[in-house]
Amino acid sequence: MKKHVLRFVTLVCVIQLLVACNGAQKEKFATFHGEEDTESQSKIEKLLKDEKSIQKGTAVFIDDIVLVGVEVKPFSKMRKAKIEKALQKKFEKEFPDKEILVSTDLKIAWEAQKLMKKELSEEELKKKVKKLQELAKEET
Amino acid sequence: MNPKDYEQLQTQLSPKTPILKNVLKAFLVGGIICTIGQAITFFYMANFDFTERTAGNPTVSTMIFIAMLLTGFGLYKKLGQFGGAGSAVPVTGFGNAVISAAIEHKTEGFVLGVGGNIFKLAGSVIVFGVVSAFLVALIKLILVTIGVTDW
Amino acid sequence: MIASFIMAFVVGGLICVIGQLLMDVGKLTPAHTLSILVVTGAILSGFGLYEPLIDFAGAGATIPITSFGNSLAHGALAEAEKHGWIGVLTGMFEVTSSGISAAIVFGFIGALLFRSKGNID
Amino acid sequence: MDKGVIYFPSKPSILAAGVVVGPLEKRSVFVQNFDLVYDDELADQKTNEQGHQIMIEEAAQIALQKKKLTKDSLDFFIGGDLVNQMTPTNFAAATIASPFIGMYSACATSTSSVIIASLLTELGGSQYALAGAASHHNAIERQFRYPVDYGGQKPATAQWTVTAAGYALIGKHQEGEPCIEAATIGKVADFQQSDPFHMGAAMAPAAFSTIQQHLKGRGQTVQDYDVIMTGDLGKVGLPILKEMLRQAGLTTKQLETVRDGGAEYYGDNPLFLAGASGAGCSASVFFSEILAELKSGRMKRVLLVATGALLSPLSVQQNQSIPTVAHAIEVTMK
Repeated sequence: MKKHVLRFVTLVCVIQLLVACNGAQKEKFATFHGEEDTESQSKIEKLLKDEKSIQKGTAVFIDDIVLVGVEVKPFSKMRKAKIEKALQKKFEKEFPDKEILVSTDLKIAWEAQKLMKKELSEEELKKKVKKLQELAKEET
Repeated sequence: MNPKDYEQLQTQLSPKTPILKNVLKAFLVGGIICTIGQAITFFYMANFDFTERTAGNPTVSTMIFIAMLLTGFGLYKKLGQFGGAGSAVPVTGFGNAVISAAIEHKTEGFVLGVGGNIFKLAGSVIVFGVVSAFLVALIKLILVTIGVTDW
Repeated sequence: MIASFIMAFVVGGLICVIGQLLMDVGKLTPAHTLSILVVTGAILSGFGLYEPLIDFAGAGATIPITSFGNSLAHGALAEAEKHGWIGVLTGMFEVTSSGISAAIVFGFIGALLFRSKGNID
Repeated sequence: MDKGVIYFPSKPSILAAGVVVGPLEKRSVFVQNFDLVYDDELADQKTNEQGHQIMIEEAAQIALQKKKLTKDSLDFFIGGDLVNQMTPTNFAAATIASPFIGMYSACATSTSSVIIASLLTELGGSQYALAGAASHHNAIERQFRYPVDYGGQKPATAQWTVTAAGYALIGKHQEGEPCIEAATIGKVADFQQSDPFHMGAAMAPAAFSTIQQHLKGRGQTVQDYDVIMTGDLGKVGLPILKEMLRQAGLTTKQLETVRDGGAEYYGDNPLFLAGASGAGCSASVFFSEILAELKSGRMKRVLLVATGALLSPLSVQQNQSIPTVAHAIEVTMK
């Protein structure tokens, strides 16, 4: 019995490690966008770099939607909700005509990173981003 | 010998509770259980559509499922003897209290035995959780209404 | 990632240490200890302190029984905020916790599958 | 004559005894003297309580068989256990179908029932009487404490309720058999102890007062005995009793006579914390190990003091203290 439980636990851990490796990014801040738009791209990267308590940020840019997934530094996690709000405001100010979603949720950050890696058509990408938007709004 | 003198004699000769040792064991066991919980949370986040916020529910359910297996095979009581609060305070301990009562009272049938006694040990946790949540909400509402604080 | 595990371990472990001290120093039964922790979780939730703790420690804060008080109070507070006085009452009955449902379901299944044994190792 | 001390001039004999124990009691240091060890505590029954009943029936059966008797020749059946209303013993009594009185002195039931059986024999009203007690770990644990599979942490002072039934066949005096010369019915002692996980401390004063009472009433000293054996004070309760006796003037040498069944039961196994307890603990030790010692002649005179904690789950939850009692029988062998 004990052995089985241990095996289950190791299995979970191994899966986790694999996921962790897949999600690892070389650059800390990255953006992805449907069409070429270097101006907004660098704007976003600057915004993210300015925020000290963030260790990794990924922005997905499609049509008029900007989805920003950020990973907060471990010891700043306590203020996650506040950081999220502040960043959201900053982005809204910078891109008044876009629909902005900043999320400090790890899941959103992971998914945003995954989207970066994949070669997706615009249609598929939009679908995925919409889904993440909904996911981020779920309460419990 | 009067009870007071006896109490003194008795305390002198009885083994002391090894508080430091117990606390360390509780920290270790409780910490490990929570780390496993964290691994399960990440597992659900990585493989299903759960965010950090929403992964809590499936994690808790999974932990209680594991508690069921450990309780059923008689392993949780050994963990409890070693870990003390370390295994009682995590939600697995709540699960253990419910599941052990259910298994124990199976002999009285599923309605009167399992149904009637399932919350024999854990019922107080639910009662105090719900009542205190009610009071907290009520007090906060009063404070907001009279303008002391806001939501 | 590793940091998340360490946070969960430390915070979860510390909450259990508080429980152990209540039992060993305070001489309380497990039922008393757990009830106190649940009430503490609800009160922390009222001050808006428990959610940041969850953000910080993840499972280290959601796995201990204190999170049970938090989720109940959190739900009641949300309803109270939305509907005012009535919300406090109706909110209480809308609030559910996956912990309770899971414990009931698995308790029942456990009763079907197992019998109590006085084994010791 | 001191209060509670009874002298039996006809010296009723313990003709035989039957001891049946559960699977965990395989680890007992006394195991070679047990008559039957179950592989499963349910004894092929559906519930722990029914297993408890079967264990009592088998212990009684074994005691009778040793003297080639059947239950029809039995005059009285006296015994008890710790389950509410003693239903396992009551059901077993229905099977045995002889005149029956249920006894409840908690874990002191083993000696209190022997005292009643000896009195009935002394009066000439009984040719053969079965007396004893039993306890069943799972059945008792769920009633007095928590469900068996609950993971609560027990302190080092907690004792393990044994799964055991011990019954002795008491009859008219017979040469070559151990006989009961005297007994003491103890007073209830309440020293305001209230920890249900520390029975040793609650029961030690009762054992102390009964031992003193018996020695005084009989005009004896500790040296008159090969052993003074208490029932189930455990590894923590025994030193407390010894300290009380030492303060009452016993020397270290004399204190070596004082032993405890519960403390010795499982040897040094740390899994059982402070040792064994339960009505079946004293019964299974007295009616196996001690009887064997007497029969072999290694012991000539012993004082068996079974101790009982008279608490209920209700009284504990209502914050009442734990009253305790101890009953002693003086058994001799020529």
